[in-house]
Parts: sequence; structure tokens; C-alpha cells
Amino acid sequence: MHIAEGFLPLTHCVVWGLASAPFVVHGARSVITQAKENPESKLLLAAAGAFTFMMSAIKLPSVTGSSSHPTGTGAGAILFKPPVMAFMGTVVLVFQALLLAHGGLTTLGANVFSMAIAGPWAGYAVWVALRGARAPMEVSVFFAMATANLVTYVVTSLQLALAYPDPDLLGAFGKFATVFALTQVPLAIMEGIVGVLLFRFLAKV
Amino acid sequence: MAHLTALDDAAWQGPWRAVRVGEKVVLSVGLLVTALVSPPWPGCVLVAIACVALTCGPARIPPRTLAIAMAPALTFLVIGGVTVAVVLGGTPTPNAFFAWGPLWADPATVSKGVTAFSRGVSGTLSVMLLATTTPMVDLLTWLRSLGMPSPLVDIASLTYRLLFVLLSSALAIHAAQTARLGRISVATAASATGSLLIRSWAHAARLQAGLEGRGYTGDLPTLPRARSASPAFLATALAVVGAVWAANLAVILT
Amino acid sequence: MLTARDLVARFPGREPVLSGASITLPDGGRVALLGANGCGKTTLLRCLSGAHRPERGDIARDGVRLEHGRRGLREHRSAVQLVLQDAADQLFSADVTQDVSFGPMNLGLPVAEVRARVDDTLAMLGIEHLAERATHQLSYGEQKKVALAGAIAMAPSVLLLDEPTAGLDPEGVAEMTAILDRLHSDGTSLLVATHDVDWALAWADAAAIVVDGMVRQGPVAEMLDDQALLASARLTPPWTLRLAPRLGLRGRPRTLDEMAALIQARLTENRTTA
Amino acid sequence: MLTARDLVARFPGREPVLSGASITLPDGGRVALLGANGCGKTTLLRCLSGAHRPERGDIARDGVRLEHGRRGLREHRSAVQLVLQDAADQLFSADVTQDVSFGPMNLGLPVAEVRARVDDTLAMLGIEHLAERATHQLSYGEQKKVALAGAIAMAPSVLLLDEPTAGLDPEGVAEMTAILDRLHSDGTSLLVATHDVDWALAWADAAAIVVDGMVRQGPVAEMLDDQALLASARLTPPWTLRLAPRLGLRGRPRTLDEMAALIQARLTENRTTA
Repeated sequence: MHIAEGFLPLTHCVVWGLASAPFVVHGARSVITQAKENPESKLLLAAAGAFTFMMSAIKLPSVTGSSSHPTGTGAGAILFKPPVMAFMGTVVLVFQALLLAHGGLTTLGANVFSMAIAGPWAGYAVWVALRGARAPMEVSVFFAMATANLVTYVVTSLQLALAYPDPDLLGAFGKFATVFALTQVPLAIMEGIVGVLLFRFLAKV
Repeated sequence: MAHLTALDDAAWQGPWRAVRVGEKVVLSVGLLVTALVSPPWPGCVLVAIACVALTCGPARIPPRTLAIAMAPALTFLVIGGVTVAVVLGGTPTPNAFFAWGPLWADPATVSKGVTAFSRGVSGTLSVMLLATTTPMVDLLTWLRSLGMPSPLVDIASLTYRLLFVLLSSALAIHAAQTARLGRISVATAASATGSLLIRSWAHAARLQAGLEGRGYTGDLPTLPRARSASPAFLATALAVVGAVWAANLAVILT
Repeated sequence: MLTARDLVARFPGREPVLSGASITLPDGGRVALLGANGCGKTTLLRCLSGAHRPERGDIARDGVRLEHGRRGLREHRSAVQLVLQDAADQLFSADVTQDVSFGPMNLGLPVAEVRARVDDTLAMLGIEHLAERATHQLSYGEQKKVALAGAIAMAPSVLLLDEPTAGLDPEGVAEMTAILDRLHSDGTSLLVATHDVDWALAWADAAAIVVDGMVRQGPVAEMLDDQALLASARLTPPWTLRLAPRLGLRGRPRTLDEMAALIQARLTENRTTA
Repeated sequence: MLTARDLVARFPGREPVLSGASITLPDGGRVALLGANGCGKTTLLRCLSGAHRPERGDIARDGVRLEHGRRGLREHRSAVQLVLQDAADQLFSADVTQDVSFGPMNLGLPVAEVRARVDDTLAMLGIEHLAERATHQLSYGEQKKVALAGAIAMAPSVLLLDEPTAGLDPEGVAEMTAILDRLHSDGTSLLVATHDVDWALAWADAAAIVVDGMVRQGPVAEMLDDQALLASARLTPPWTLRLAPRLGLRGRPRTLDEMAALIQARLTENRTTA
């Protein structure tokens, strides 16, 4: 779920941009270091980015009539670590904004924060915690991916509520969360299952 | 998945590809910022009109392409706009239009919803003006010339290139699954995702080998593209943005 | 019998690739589909398989028109299978057995039967040893066979193949030809797109040539001897049909053996008449 | 002159693909590299280009041994270029001009010269109209030409090509052959891997055949007429060299014209001697 172009007031765009910037710059720095040390990493990162983008072309069973698709940031965080996802997620969001009119440029900061920072970090934290607790790989994957998806959606709802806090922040948050929950919650669960099957697939090959 | 390439196809073909990226960015971002700070009338409406007129007029983008591009954004904007306009909880104001249980709306909230919706539409149209006339490669080359570090531009360029390789794989996987009577399910999505991931790795490895054969040692320098400046384009861009501001001011002052 | 009548097909925003193409694949037929790169061969195959919905025109199997609804497509696909040129794009499961079993499972067959079908198909193609292998580790020729196995396991009555021999070495071509002959003798109708006119002449009964978005169809030797048609299709005749007229020989030799026999006959004839 | 001596090469954890392969590409030579699928043709090309470092054996250009350090490789690659079979593996840039310019830019040439080289190369291949086009929108044949342009723009003295004619229609093959002829007349040495023995016989001076990880090299007509060698390499002789002995003809006709002339001569001879 990305916030469309023009939907956030200018001040919010700036604030979310500033909030995301350190993470993206940090991610970009580590990407540059990796690329210098190892020329192959450029191609691998590009493949990761293209793959994350293409996740939006994978069709899932329809939830609300229209077909939905996974966000893939949870898998990305597990496979490539959150800092890299902060940068690659930004690239993917720019591509989605310009190639698919999905998201936007002024809302980029907000969308990066929810999808490329909050989601991956939360998913990764769950992954590390569950693996640390010796949970089975499949359980860890399921919760990591579902969490990444859900946290993205919760943060987006919060961003919308902050922009349009009627009658108050909590009420607005509940409202936005409810409206988008219809599609997002089943999607998060499905993404968790896809993740489990995906890692099973990868374990085989 | 036709919409996946509709914008990109248009961007490569239109006559505005010959215009300098910086000039198109001035026009597009000028309109975008204008939309974001304007009231629905006249600012947002004028921005929207200007964008559609420019995109389908001089930039010669088929209206159908623009419509395909706008469809998903409009879905979000309609749902989002209505959600902003309708309040959940709190106490309905005396001049509320209706109050159904915890739901209500009054002129102030409806105005917020309409503003968010119209800024969304005109803002998206402003970005589409850039997106339908400028291929990603031109934007990335422009960013490189503005000082964006080369490794980052390289990675973004390679991502763009691999996107289309993977897109054709994704289409083929989908076709192969449906040909053998596969239905869209969590299982087919997972195996499609898995094979796509394997393919993206394999392709990256092959491209790496191909590039090494061409002398790749870490940098991907390519010929910078020279496009001549067009003062007329820039002047028109500023005039269009200026006209919207003038109309805004005129309405506010009266 | 699979027929297409007056198909018009295009990619969004482009000129039509097919503009009134008609083709007939008789039961048990072996038809070679020929034409230059980009002429629309693949699009025609995709239309016939139900993967691409033509803008206009009808596709019919045994006289029943294909409806592009869920049900119509399902029925069509259980009888008509398409094997793409790039096999790698067609394999989407982690291992070979899984991939080949995908279609039969979707047909709703009992597990035991699916297992039997997979085993039979792999055996028929001589690739039992690949059953447990990961799809992405297969060689090019192996991938081609596994992709074909995935289609054959559906037990289709019609098989559409896009360039099944492309990129294979002579031995690989011979193996693929033997597999096609086996399918033919089992009664499967085969429509094979190819660039190899020599192979088409030796193997097919009929040729369908795509020119300017339309299809011209007829007996293979006759079609491949039609200079004007081939020129407009940007094709070159097979070597046997180029050599024979150069030597003033009548007849349309389809293979090296037939060619040799024809020349031998002329040599003997010369000797006796002289 | 580019030579390889006793190359041993393998992929990690596998049997060696090359086990003592030697090959010589003389200056201005046209050598066809033949062999079954998976025999090691591509690996040999990759070794020769410096992309794959052989386990053992030497590669030398004009008598100077290739060192696999950064500098040695850089020098080698400015003279020796490899064009892969699948152009998509080689094209990395979003548009054609950018892609073709990569090699010359990487050589450190001034921008004006790079621009001139790109223009010249595109003109030579007859694809100026593609200069501003998106790589991903090119047809298969166009991609092949652009990948070739990327190599030619480096102005290499040696060009290694993997299956340049594969998947092309007859007109595309003719165009590609004309380009190779042009490069040959400009003095470029060409080593071309191919499955098409007929094409190899008509085009090349010499053939190098990969059998069991080794290379047998010699004049093309002689090599392709060596039944035992071809059988061990799992190859079939060209049709001209299969037809001639069947008719009891001496000589090794390399093209349809030569074949026709040979048979005509025999027919006339028959008439006069009889």
C-alpha cells in the first residue's frame, strides 16, 4: 500500500523525507562500499531490486475482487538485510512511481519510511528473534514476512492519520486502518504463506 | 500486466524525448508543487487541465495510455478521499451532512477530502507528464550529471534493465502455469516467486560474465547524451506554472 | 481437428501481427509452421493455445468454437498444449518431477495416476534420470525435454511446438525428431514452428507459411517449392528443391536419399540413352 | 595470431570440460568452431577471451602470453572480444547508444572519439535507426546486432562469436554472414562457434572440432569430410559432403553452386564417354 502522489500536505512530505533520509543515505553508503569491494555486488543488488519490483507483478488470489500482490519487503530484509533494503526499496519505489503511477515523488519519503524502513526492520527483527529462540525456519519466515507487510500498513495508516487527524489522531488511525485492513490483513497472511513456500522452494534448489 | 510497460513504451517514443530532462523536471515539479499548495479551484483544476493538455497535446501521448496509467492511482485517491471526508467517532458538528452511528461528515471534512483528492489527481498527472515523456535511463543519466554517485546510478540502471528481463520471465511463467491449468493460488504465486528469484540471480550472474568479457572491472561508464537547451520550452513551462499561480491569487484576492 | 479462421491479433499499441490468419491442423497431422523472424508464428501458436486472445476471428476444436471464458479455456487447454521456444521460461517448479506433475495434478487426476503419467512421460523422453534434478541445473537440451514432458503429461490431442529443434546439435535434433515421430504414431496432432526448411520438408506432411499476417497452407513439398511465396515470406527453399531444378530434374526430393536416387537415375538414364 | 595450448578448464566441482585443448586463430583467419551441445565450445571461447581462467595451459596473442592480472586482461580484451550467444546476457544498458559506448568509454577514449566509433559501428551494421531505442524493445535479431556492435566498437583485432546465426531466419543469416565478411575483409580474425555445418563449410577457411575436451583443427572441407572424426564429435557432415560420395563424385563441394557444377560435369562426361 503506497500513498498516492499529492495526497499528503507539503509539510508532511518534507518531514517524512527528512525522517527517511538518514536510513537511505546509510543504505546507499553501504551499497557503495560493497560495490567498490566487489564489482559483482552491483549486479546482485540490481537483481534484488528488479525482483522486489517484480513481486508486484506476481498475482495472488483476489482478496476484494481485484487481484492483489505481495510487497516482498520481508523476504528482501531476510535475504539482503534491512540497510540494503532501505536503498533498494527507495529505488523500487521511484520506479513504481514513474513506471506504474503507484505511489509518488512527494510522498516518496513517507512511502520509503513505511515500506523500505519500518517494514523490513520489523520483519527482520521478528526473523532474528524467532531464529534466536530456535523457532523452525518456516515459522520464522511466516511471521517475518507477515510482520513486514502489516507494519508497513500500520505505519501508512498512521501517516495518513497524522495528515488528516479527524476527529483525533487515534480515531483517524482506526478509520484508515479499518478501510485498508480489508485488503491488507488477508494479504499479509497470504504473503506469510507465500514466504514459507518460497523458502521451501529455495531450500530445494 | 499491460500497464507495466504502457508508461515506459510511451516515454521512449514521444517527441518530448528530445527535450532536456532538466527542463521537463522544471515543468513537472513546478506543476506538482503548485498542485500541492493550491486549493481545488482554480489551482488543482488548472494544473490537471494543463497536464492533460500538454501530455496529450504537444507531448503526443495517447489519451488511452494516460488513462491506463491513472487508473490504479485513482482507485487509491477515491477511497482515500472518501475516508478523509468521512469522520469516524468524535462528536458530529451541528452543520454535519449526516451522522450514521459513529460516521459523520460536515462541510469542513468534505472540503478536506475534496482537497486531498484533487491534489492527488493533479499531482499524479504532473508526475505522469514527466513519466510519459522521459525514459528512466534519461532521468538516471541526468541524476548522474547532478552528482549522484556512479555506483548508485549504475545499480539503478541495471535494475531497470533487469526489470524487463524479469518481466518477460514473469509473463512466461504465468502463461506456462495457466496453460497447464494452474489457477492463481498461493502455491502458484510461491513457485512463480521462487523461479523468478532463481532466474534473477542466474541472469545477474550471466550478465556479470558477459560484462567481464567486455572489460568490466567495476565501473559502467557510458556516453553522456547531449541535448540542446530549449529556452522556449523553459519559458513556456514557467509561463504555465505562473498562470496557475496568477489564477490562484486572483481567486484568493476576490 | 484444430482450426483458426481470420485471426487478427496485435500487441497493445502496435500494428497487428496477424491480420486475417487461417490455419487447419487435421487430426494426426504433422504441420510445419514457417516464416521470417517476427512474422507472427509465435503469436499464432499462442492464439491457438488460448494464451493470446485474438482481437477478431475464431478458433475451433472439432468444430466447437473456443470461448475465452474460464471454462472454455480450461477445456481447450486440457486438449491443446503449447511448448515455448525458451524452455527455461516454462519451467517454474523447483524440481523436474514437480514440474511435470503440475498439469496432471491440475486436471484433478488421482495421485497414483499422476505419478504413473509422470513416470511414463519421462521414460518416453528417455529422461527418467532427471526426475529428481533441480530445474535450473538442467542443460539446454534437458530443459527442452522437460518442458516438452510437462506438456505431454497432460496427454493433449494437439501439441503446438515453437522451435523444438533450435539450438540443438545434430544428435539432439535426431532425438527430438524421434520423439515427435513417436507422438505422431500415438495419434497426437503436431504443429511445429521452425526456421529449418530442410527439416520441415523431411518431417512434415503440410507446411503453413506466414506472410504479411496471413497464412498459406498446403502440402509441404509444394509449398516449399513455391519460389514467389517463399521470397515474399523471406525464406529460402530447402537445398534439395534448389538443387533439383538446377540439374533440370523433375520431382521434389524431400531428403538426401531421394535426391541421390533422383540423380543416380538421371546418370543411368544418360548412359543408356547416349 | 591468437593461440591456446593445452587448456584444461572446468566448472567448480565438475569434470573438466576442456582437457588439453589447443587451437590457433591465424591473423585474418576465418575459423569455425564445431562440436556437440555441452562439448566445451563456449568454455573455450570464454578462455580465449580471458573471461574464464583455465586451470592449466597458455593463451597467447602474437606470441605474448596472457597474464590473468588486471593489466594483462585489460590489454587482452582491448584486442580480443567475445560476443555471446544470448545477447540478453551481454546488453546491460537501457538504450543502444549507451550500451555500445561502454567498451570504448571503458578503454578511456575521449568522448568525441567514442561518439564517432559508436556512430560508425551502428552504420556498418546498418542499425543507425536503433541508436535511441530501448534495449528491451529490440527484436531478437536486433539484439544480436547490438551485442555485436558493442564488441566491434572496441575495434578488436580478434572477434570470437558464439552462434551468431542461431535463431535467425535465412535473411538474418545472410545479413550476419555479410557483416562477418566485411569484418574479415577489414582484417579482423574471426572464430565462430556454430551448429550449422553447412554454413561453416561455405563460410570458413578452417574448422576446429571439439571432441572429448580436445580440439582437432584443419582445412574446413577436409575436417568436415572426416566421417570418423565427425561421428566421435556427434556431428553430421554437411549435405554436400554426404551427397558427393553417394554419387561417386570426387572433390569436396562447399556450396550448392559447386555441387551443381560437379554433378553437371559428371552428366556431361557421361554423355560424352558413353
